[in-house]
Amino acid sequence: MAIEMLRMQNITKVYPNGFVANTDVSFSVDQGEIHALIGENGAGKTTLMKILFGMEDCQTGKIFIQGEESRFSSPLDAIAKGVGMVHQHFMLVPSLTVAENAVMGIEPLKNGIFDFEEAVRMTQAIADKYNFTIDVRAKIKDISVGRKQIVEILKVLIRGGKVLIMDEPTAVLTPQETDELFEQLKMLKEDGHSIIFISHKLEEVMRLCDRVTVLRRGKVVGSGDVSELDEVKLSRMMVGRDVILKIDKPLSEPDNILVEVKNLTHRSREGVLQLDNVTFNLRAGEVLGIAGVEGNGQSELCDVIAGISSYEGGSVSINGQTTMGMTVNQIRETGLAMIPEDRMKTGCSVDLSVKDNIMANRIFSKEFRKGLFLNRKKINTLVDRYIEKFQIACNNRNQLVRYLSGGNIQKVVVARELTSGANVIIANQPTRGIDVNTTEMIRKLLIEMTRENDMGVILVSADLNEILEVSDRLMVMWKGQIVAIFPQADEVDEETLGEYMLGLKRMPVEELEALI
Amino acid sequence: MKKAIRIFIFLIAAVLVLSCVACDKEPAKPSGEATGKKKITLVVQQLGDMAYNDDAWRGVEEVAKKYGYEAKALEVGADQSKYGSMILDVAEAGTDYILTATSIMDYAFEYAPRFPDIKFIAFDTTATVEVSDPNIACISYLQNEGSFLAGMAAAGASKTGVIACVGGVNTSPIIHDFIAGYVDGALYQNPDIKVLTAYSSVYGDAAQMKEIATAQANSGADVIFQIGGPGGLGVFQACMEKNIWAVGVDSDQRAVYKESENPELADVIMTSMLKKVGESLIWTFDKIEDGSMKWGEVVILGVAEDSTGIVEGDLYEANVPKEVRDNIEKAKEDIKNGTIKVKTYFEMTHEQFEEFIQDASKP
Amino acid sequence: MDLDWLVEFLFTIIRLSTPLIFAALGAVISRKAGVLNLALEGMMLVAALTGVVFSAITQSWIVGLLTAVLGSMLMATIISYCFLVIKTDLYLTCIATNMASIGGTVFVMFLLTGSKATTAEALRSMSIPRIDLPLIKDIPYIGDVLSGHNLLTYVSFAMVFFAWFLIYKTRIGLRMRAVGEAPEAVESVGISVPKIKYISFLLSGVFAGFGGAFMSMSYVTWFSRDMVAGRGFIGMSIMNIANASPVGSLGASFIFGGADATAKYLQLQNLPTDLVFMVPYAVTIIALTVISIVRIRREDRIVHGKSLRRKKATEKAAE
Amino acid sequence: MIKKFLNNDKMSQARRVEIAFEVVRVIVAILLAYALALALLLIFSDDPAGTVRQFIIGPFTNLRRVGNIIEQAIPLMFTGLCMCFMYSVNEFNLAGEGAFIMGGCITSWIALSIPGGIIPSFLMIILLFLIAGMVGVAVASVPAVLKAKLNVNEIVSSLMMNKIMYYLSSFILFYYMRDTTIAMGGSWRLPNELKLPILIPRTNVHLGLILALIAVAVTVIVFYRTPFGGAIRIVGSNRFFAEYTGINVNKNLIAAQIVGGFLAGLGGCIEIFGMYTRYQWIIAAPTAGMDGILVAVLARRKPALIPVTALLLAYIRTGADVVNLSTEVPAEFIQVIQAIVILLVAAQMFLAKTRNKIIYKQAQDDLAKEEQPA
Repeated sequence: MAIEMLRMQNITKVYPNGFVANTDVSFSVDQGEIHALIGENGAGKTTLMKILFGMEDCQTGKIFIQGEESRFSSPLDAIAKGVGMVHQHFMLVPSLTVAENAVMGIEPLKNGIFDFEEAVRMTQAIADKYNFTIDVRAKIKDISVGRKQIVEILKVLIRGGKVLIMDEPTAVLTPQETDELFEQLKMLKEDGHSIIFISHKLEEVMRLCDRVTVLRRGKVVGSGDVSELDEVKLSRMMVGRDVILKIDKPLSEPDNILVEVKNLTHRSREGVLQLDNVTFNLRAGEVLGIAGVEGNGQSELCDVIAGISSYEGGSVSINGQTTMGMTVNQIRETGLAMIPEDRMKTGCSVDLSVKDNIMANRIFSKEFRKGLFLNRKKINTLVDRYIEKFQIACNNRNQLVRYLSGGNIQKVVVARELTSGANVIIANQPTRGIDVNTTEMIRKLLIEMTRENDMGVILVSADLNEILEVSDRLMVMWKGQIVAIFPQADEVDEETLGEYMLGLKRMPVEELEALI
Repeated sequence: MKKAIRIFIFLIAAVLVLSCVACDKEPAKPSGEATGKKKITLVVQQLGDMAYNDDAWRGVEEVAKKYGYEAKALEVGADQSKYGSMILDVAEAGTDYILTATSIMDYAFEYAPRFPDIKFIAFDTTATVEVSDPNIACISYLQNEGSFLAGMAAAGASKTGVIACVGGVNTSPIIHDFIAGYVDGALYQNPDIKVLTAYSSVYGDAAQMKEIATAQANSGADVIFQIGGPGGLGVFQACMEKNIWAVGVDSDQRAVYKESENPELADVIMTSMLKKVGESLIWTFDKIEDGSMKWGEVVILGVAEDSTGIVEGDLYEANVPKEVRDNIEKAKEDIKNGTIKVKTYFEMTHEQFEEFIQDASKP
Repeated sequence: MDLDWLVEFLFTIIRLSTPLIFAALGAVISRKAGVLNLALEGMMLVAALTGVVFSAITQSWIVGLLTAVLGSMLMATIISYCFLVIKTDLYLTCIATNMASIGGTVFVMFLLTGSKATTAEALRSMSIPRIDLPLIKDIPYIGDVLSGHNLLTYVSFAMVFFAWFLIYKTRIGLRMRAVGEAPEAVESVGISVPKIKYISFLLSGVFAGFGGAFMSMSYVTWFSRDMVAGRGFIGMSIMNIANASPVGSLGASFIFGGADATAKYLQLQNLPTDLVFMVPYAVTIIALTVISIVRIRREDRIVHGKSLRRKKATEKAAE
Repeated sequence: MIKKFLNNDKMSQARRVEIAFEVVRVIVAILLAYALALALLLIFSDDPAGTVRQFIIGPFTNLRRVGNIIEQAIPLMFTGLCMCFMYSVNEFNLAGEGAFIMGGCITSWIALSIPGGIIPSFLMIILLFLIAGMVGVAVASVPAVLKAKLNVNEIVSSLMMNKIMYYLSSFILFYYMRDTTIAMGGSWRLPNELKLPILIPRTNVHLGLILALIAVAVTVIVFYRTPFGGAIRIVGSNRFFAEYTGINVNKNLIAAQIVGGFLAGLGGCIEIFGMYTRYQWIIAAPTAGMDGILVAVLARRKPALIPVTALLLAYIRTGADVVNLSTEVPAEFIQVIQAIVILLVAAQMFLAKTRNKIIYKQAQDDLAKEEQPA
């Protein structure tokens, strides 16, 4: 019989703004198990974990660690009891080294002074123990996303953490990195650690976890051993109905060229070559998927096309107009819209209302003006229509975006960009970290737009499923170059794609040219 | 907007409620009525300037003691837009005399006709100011005359041929007038003297004035005249460190510091230029009491009236050569009888003034 | 003669820079923890007064210096309480405390001495001694520039090193830098961010306390109304010019002290006073501008495309 | 009224509780500050209760004092609005103070330089307003442009700018418009026909009040009803987002600060021609710029609340003046109390625990209601 490691009982949490995040939630984790906590965005998973980790307090409920009732008023208490958390957004200080980040809070001292060498030694010891390969003297800003995740785990282990909370750890990882992470997690499990694994990706849950608890709207709607459940059952629990994970799409009929990118070259502010001689076309009526391990130039490509970043060589033309020297707004006026990668940072303003956010890209348009002023009536009707059409769950159009859930925030972004009248849409990670329902809706919308309105979509995604599912044509980027083009996305399998993505294989230049 | 209005209404309501709570006592009656004493209200920007405001308050307190008046000082602060209503407040609250410093003079003039029973006395004005109402009197000090003598003494005592003065701030015409007289006097005593002039950028910044005085001393100045209220202390300290002489201002500063907790500062003050603001107020009330006060005029006080001048103490005697002292005595007479007309800032443009002091700083 | 003048001038620069170094370090240490301390002015003012009062009572400059620092730390505590616990706007808190300390110091001085101008008449406070550096003082010229300063001047140089050491070599420094850069990261490991901010503010108070003590116990030996006269704000500007580096602040303090000393000597040349007074401030703006241009140039040199595009864009705009 | 307000269906329950609580909180904060003042006064004042009473009700005891509140609030409104614009794009540009001083200085100089009668006074005053605004624009744009183009810290450059403007105004005053017959640093008397008319007899409440309220209204409209306002709010709330949606960040950043500078400059001109007989801000520079920050922060950066907070600040200050006038308490003590009042009013977490409890209870009730029919 497994030993119960921790139990949360009857947790209820109300935020100061009145939002009820958890209602009477109970769940438990055994020693040496990986327990999945799944649910849509806004279901209360993260809040629950923050309570467990002492970052939030709750109004009612109890927490037991190894049978002993514990009350955490700060993460320090939680850490002392052996609970550690790996956050969804990395909690690392970029300019400090791996070792310094790892020992933050339990810094070794020598004569009252921080002992950096001891910190390095401590970190290295833990890394060696669990077979993590990492340069502990490197600065966080210089290492890859996958390594950063390792640092986060090191942070927990170095404190002697027994319970590891992983909040959507795979969202930012490549398939290979994910595999590596899962191996390491399994090793930790063998070592007697308990892991709480938060995810949207049912496939991963099935692969990795022992037990699963499903949350919906702040309540527990089911739990059980993974071996007794399947993906369909789980997704039904999560959303309350069956989700069609396969999208039926009509055949694409590529038409005239909308975007023409030729020999595009771009360097970062630090002088690193990020786009290396990129050439491709986007045609009307197709979704062009761009696959690649994050950080291989996909985001830079989007930013350069949209005019956020400049380019030093080559050319970009949208609807026949070359964009050299144009401002972002001028480029948008040529018929471009973009769903940015990070909805919180660049996709919306959380301190403004739904209405302001939807109007952001057309605020200077004559269409919505009455004399000098904004035509409020027209704007209000329009915004209300979009709220309805895109099923944005909000109190009213004046509610601040801050109070919406992640999925609904993304809906606001999508509503704004898809209705801007553009015929070229760049969608950079359009469904990252949002619930299944919204994901499905956005994917469908993107396909629909190309088929019905003769638009072209450039889709960048870390989610291979999404890329394969939605794209008509597919490109792979590696180190700022295009290394493969597949005219038929549905004929590619994940394994092949992975090899291109990791730079193990690349198509010869002639072959690529022929495919452009 | 609705929210704003609501908050405001609540605020007012709260204040009213609170005031009722606090209203347990009858409001105190103006004490003047109860005691039957005459009231003097001194309206100044701020006490603690160690210059004419403080001196005036000293004088007013003296008057109050001497004639059994009741005295109150009102500090109106720096916001000049409030002065008018402050004067009105004072006048309406009932007082017999309102004494104002020069910066508040405009408002006294404006409201004087409305309060014929109240006498307004504005001190430290210019000699040329026009007085129209019979309940106003202005007192103007010829600080340039006193400074003239200080300049002569400084030039006479200087061994290096370089003397200096530090203005407390460069935005006060009165301070400019001090300097005009000082430079004029120095040149009168010794046409070859070099007079360095500098100002502090913040009134009362002793550290800055010390820095300036030190710089002047480094440039060879061996007598420094300070015209800077509390900042002048910095000049004294600089002089102490550099072992040179300082000239005090407004009152006998050597006597003041002799009595203070820091008597060593007194030992660098060779002499002080006197303005006697406080005493002039006492004289004024002497005249009022004996009925000889003339209203509706500007009272001009200078060397002739012995209101401005210099302290002739032991250090003065010891360090200013005899012939210079004689010369000063003669100059006093000449100023009285009008033979010497001391330069005044109020008859120059600022450009002329700058030119004048610039010429004096050249060797 | 000329060389003597130069020696005096350099000596003046060092003296003028001392309070600015303290103020700048105060700004640096709080900036590292992500807090902009606009209240240095008030802190220094309170320190200046407490130093004078307690040194006068105990007749010991050491006690005076310590109490000055304590006074400033008390201010830091009050400000920290306001903006960390009851969550007032930081800038508003600082402005309000500056206001309160200008009034409050005069008020306390009035209660103690009966004067609203200075404590010089009523209190005999102690001054911090001057130090002659052995050996160095015998070097011609250099000795005259470097030796014979107030103890606190040397302390200020030591403080630069101390601040650097504190920020880059100690645990609390590590945590402060982390808080300034990624507060959520620090919070996630159970370190209280407000506590770190509070500590950095207290340290800022310590530096400001020394600065205030220098004003009233070294520069001059009494307290007078509003005697800090904007030096706190200048310290903040210096921190900005130096990009929050302690050593850089030392250099920037000298630039500012130099501009100030130059202005003093320019006045002796009888240029229009108002224009001379502008010199240190104009120098600051120009220094900031030049530093920024250099920085941008350097980046542009790396990213040729950027300058190319910017040029084209301006050309286009010109048409 | 409160009940009706609490039952307003348009708002969520939590929001309603929040607003009602906010009102209570401000009142309690003020009361607490006064209580603190009372406690402190006990130490050295003979009549602490009387002093506090004067502080609280003094400003309402006669018409002129009420007038004083309004008069003082006028420049505060302008500089508060100026700071609203600066804050709207998240810039801490403090050049409002320099703009205010220069707005007053330059227009006084012009009014004194142009002989009367050449331009009709009505036209002249409008011209002066425009010039003052443009002067403010010039002052505020220096830190704004330096920040936008060269990333020069705007707090530092604007503080330095203010100092430079102060000395420049002193230079202009002494060289070009000094009244040689007065003993203080002041210009010649400003032409009478250019004085702004008084609105309320027996006070100095002048036309500036109406102009200030118009400025508030215009600001509110600009903020919420025009494309420009929308753009600066987007830029201010999230610069990256603005860039991604094609809004010209730098242009709007500078534009917002320029508008702020315009208002501050205009405020300076209106203050001079409304309240003063000469230009004389050299003895002590007005602190309207810094006060503008207080007003804007207290108003939570919302232009519609600016008149309220400007009046609140003016009320506190008038109370201080009354105390200074009628009691022996030194003026400096009042400065301390004033700071305490401001801090407590601005404290967001003050009584927050109580508020959260109420909201939690409310949410529980809501939850119960929701579950009942199910």
